[in-house]
Amino acid sequence: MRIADLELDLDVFAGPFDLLLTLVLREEIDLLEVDLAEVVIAYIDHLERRGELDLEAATEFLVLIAALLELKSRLLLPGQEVDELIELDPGEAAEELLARLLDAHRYRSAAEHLRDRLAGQEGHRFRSAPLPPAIRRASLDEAGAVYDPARLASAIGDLLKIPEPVDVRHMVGSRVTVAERLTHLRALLRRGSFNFDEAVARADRVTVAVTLYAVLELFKQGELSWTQEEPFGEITIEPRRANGAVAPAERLTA
Amino acid sequence: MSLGLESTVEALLFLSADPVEADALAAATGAELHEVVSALERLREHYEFERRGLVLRELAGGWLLSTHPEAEPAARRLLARPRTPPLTPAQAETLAIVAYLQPVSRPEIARIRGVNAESAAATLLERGLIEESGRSQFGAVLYRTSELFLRLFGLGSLEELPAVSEFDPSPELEAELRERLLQAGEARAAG
Amino acid sequence: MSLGLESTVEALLFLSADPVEADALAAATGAELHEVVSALERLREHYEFERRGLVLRELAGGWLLSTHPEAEPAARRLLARPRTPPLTPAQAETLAIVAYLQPVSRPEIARIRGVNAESAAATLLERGLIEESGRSQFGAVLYRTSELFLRLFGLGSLEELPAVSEFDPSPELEAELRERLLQAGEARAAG
Repeated sequence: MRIADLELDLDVFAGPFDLLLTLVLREEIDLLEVDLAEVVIAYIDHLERRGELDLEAATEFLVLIAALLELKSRLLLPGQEVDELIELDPGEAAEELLARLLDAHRYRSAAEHLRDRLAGQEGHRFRSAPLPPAIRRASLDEAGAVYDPARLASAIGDLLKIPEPVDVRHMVGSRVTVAERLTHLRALLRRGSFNFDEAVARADRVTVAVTLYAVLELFKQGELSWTQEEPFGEITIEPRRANGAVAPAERLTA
Repeated sequence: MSLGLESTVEALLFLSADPVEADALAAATGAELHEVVSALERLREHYEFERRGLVLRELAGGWLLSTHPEAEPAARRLLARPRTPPLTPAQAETLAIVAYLQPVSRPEIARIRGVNAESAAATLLERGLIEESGRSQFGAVLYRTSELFLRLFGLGSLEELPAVSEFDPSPELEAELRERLLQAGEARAAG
Repeated sequence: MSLGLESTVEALLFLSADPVEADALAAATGAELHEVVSALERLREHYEFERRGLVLRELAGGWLLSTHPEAEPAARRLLARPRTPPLTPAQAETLAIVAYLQPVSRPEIARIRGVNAESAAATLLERGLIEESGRSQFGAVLYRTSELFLRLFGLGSLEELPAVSEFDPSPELEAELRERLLQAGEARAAG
């Protein structure tokens, strides 16, 4: 199958992958609204259904999705002029995608050449053996001072520098999973209502964010509801039944 | 009668693990450079015309002895290990990018390939085909190909690699990609 | 015409750093033992009568190629001079760690540098600047600097290594040098 024909069913778009690309490039769909992870998942599902990997198509897909991710992250990057933020010249973006594909093809052919070349050298082996002792022995007498010891001290000095701490916690895969937080929230819900701060007591920022996401998920599934009196105020969470009514047990504790 | 220049050069090359430049051979033997060059030529011809088990080759900027490829099956049986395991497609792609763009950082390689280059680069490093060459302005380690790369791929220098433009996709392929990327979707968008 | 037995044996001996038994050569080439023995004899005579730079010798239970003794002075001029190309940043870092912390294991070097130390350490070993010095309690090979290291850096002994304090950006820290290097390395790896 050609990547172009990959059928997608996303929140903002349903149709083949190439149409999505075109619409993004023509700015008829906002790249910021496209959940690229869903595209990847659709592709993986497709691979699983087919049960075999078409290397050519896979490479093309990876190059395109990586380029889209990069375009999108460029759009998301803070600190740039607002004009620049919304401006994605469709022509340029299209040329960039094409250039990526051409580059990927170019280096794949070059790789093919290298592999052939290596295979052609098969059989030319080189000798690797220590020098005879008679020749090795002479070397100490021939050795003069050619290196500067200060180089070593400065290298150690560089290694002793503790780099400025860079906060990259948001880039590390989170150690806490949504599933974990769902279990945690459901356990709390069984005991009645609680407030959000209790649910994330002593947790780090990533955990707080994932917990909030889990709250939204449970809300969507109708397992809880919440109230917040004022912005940045306390969030009180209470259990709901599947039909949307607050569970009786809840009223008692609340 | 003392050992001739051709035989002395043969002995020196036998002992050297790395390619040796003709200049260095001249300095070691006390002979003139042109004498060394013609001794090397005689040695190369001797191996070739007499069908000896050795081959004299100019690789990675110097002269180096290797075995005749026809001895390979016997060598494999004796040494019980392949000369160089073949490269996986990911390793070959990574190596090609390093060879043509050196010095190049891992993020750049990943950008071109569309996927992480971590494990391929680690294997190439471990096999000595690429090596570190300083750091980029952002602190990423830069890579270049090694002397071993030239040697194993039978290259005298990097200049012997075909120009990268030779691997440019054909105009037909480029048109097809463009079509696939842009026009096909346009047609659907219109239709 | 394929490569003759004599030449195949020549190639096999070229690849072997240690003496090879005739039996092993027979097994590798698929020839009969007596054929191998006479090929060895022809090879020995070829080197001798043609005054080649190589000599075939029978040693403790095996056959070994070595160089003609008359080539030794030239070999010493070519190879006895230590190879001292400028140190790459990776090599300088690795060598500094070994020099100041010795003995030190490769995993420790990698932890301090924040990247794999494999190829830099291999080059330093090969050039004789560092050498193995036993094993750590966890079985990792330990390194120390060599006598050649002292000569090439013009040092009488390790005590003459420059004090780190001059280059130390954090002299106020009380911890031992090793501890501080490891801490900084971990901070780098985390960053």
